[in-house]
Amino acid sequence: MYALVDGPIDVPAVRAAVAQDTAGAILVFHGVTRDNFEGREVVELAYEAYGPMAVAELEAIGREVEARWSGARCAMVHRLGVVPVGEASVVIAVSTPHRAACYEASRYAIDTLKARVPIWKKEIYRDGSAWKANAETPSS
Amino acid sequence: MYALVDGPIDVPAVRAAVAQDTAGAILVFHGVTRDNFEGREVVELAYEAYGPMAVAELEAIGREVEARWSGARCAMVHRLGVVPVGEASVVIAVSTPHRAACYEASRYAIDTLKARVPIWKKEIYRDGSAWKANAETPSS
Amino acid sequence: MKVRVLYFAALREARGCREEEVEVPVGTTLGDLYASLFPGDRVPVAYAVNQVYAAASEAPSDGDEVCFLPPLGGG
Amino acid sequence: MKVRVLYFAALREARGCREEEVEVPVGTTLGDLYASLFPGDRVPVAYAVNQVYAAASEAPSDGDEVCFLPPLGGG
Repeated sequence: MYALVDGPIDVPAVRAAVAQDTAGAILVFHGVTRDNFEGREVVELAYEAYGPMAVAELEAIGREVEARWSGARCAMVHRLGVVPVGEASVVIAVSTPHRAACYEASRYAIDTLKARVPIWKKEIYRDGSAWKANAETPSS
Repeated sequence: MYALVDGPIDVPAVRAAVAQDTAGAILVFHGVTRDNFEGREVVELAYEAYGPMAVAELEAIGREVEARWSGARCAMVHRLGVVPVGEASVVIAVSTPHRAACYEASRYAIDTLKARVPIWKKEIYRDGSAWKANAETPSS
Repeated sequence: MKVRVLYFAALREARGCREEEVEVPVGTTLGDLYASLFPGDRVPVAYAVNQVYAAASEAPSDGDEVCFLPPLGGG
Repeated sequence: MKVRVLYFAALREARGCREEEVEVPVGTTLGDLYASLFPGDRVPVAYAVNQVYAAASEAPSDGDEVCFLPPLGGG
């Protein structure tokens, strides 16, 4: 499951997508809107995506995870539009036979998503807004 | 939330226990019954616990997590009795402001649980059973 | 020849539209095209042609979908 | 003096009960008590007194709850 959605993410569905009888560990990562950024109060975030390319990149990252960690299964869903404080903008589920690989694979998936998937975030403060860049963004 | 339960673990409740407006990352680790152990087919696992001490140790590990990683919140639930293949024996939720700390804290929680919380596991195969020790168990 | 150019985030706001058709000479690189559309802009963009990452030195073909990607914010 | 001894997992199966009261001389260490109850056993147990980890050299007091913890399997 690699998708962009407009409303709240169905977390049990993302987790169910990686179920397999050989799995000994499942990690579900949630990226959540925080109430502050460097001291400024965040009211909400708004995301936009280059949709077809974003889904293709999510699928490519998932294939990399499943190729690199034996027996891994991966699913990723990113929410678009406004995401209020406390709600998840992204949910990544990974299952593996053993937990060490699960932590590595989950971390790889979110780090790579931030660096490669064409999605943009506007932070809306009480007193303004700003497009926020991930530290992971490669400049070309 | 630090608890032992007899039936399926209520995962959304464990995650909800770590909700906080300052959280930018939530990780939910699920330890799941696998269908095999070193080539033998596992039918189910059965867990038993030294109940009051197990809960006290879960609480102590949670306090350690919250003291060691600034702004972290932790919740842990372990299931007892029979856990069929594909179902979770343990669920650990951790929330933190930033994700690097979340991965570290979650890993610490599960590793320390395996080493310190007085819970035992019997693996039931098609052709027998065995008490299985964690590699993390300290011998005294 | 013509290419379709898509804009997102700060570039969309700067350009005032989500996409447009642009007439470009054959052989124009992505870097040249960006410089001509956003003169003086110092945003460290990445480039995509037909939804695949591409180098600044690549030249799109007639009918291609081109996108300039400002620094990403997903996650 | 008397202590209450709890058994789990393989030790429970070996002893055939979940708990029992055991009469022990004052000053008996946990290690000595284990050796007397499971002579010849080589399981690398840990010890707890009143639900807190304790060293093999500790001596429980009258009325204490003692537990021998075989290798753990939680998670």
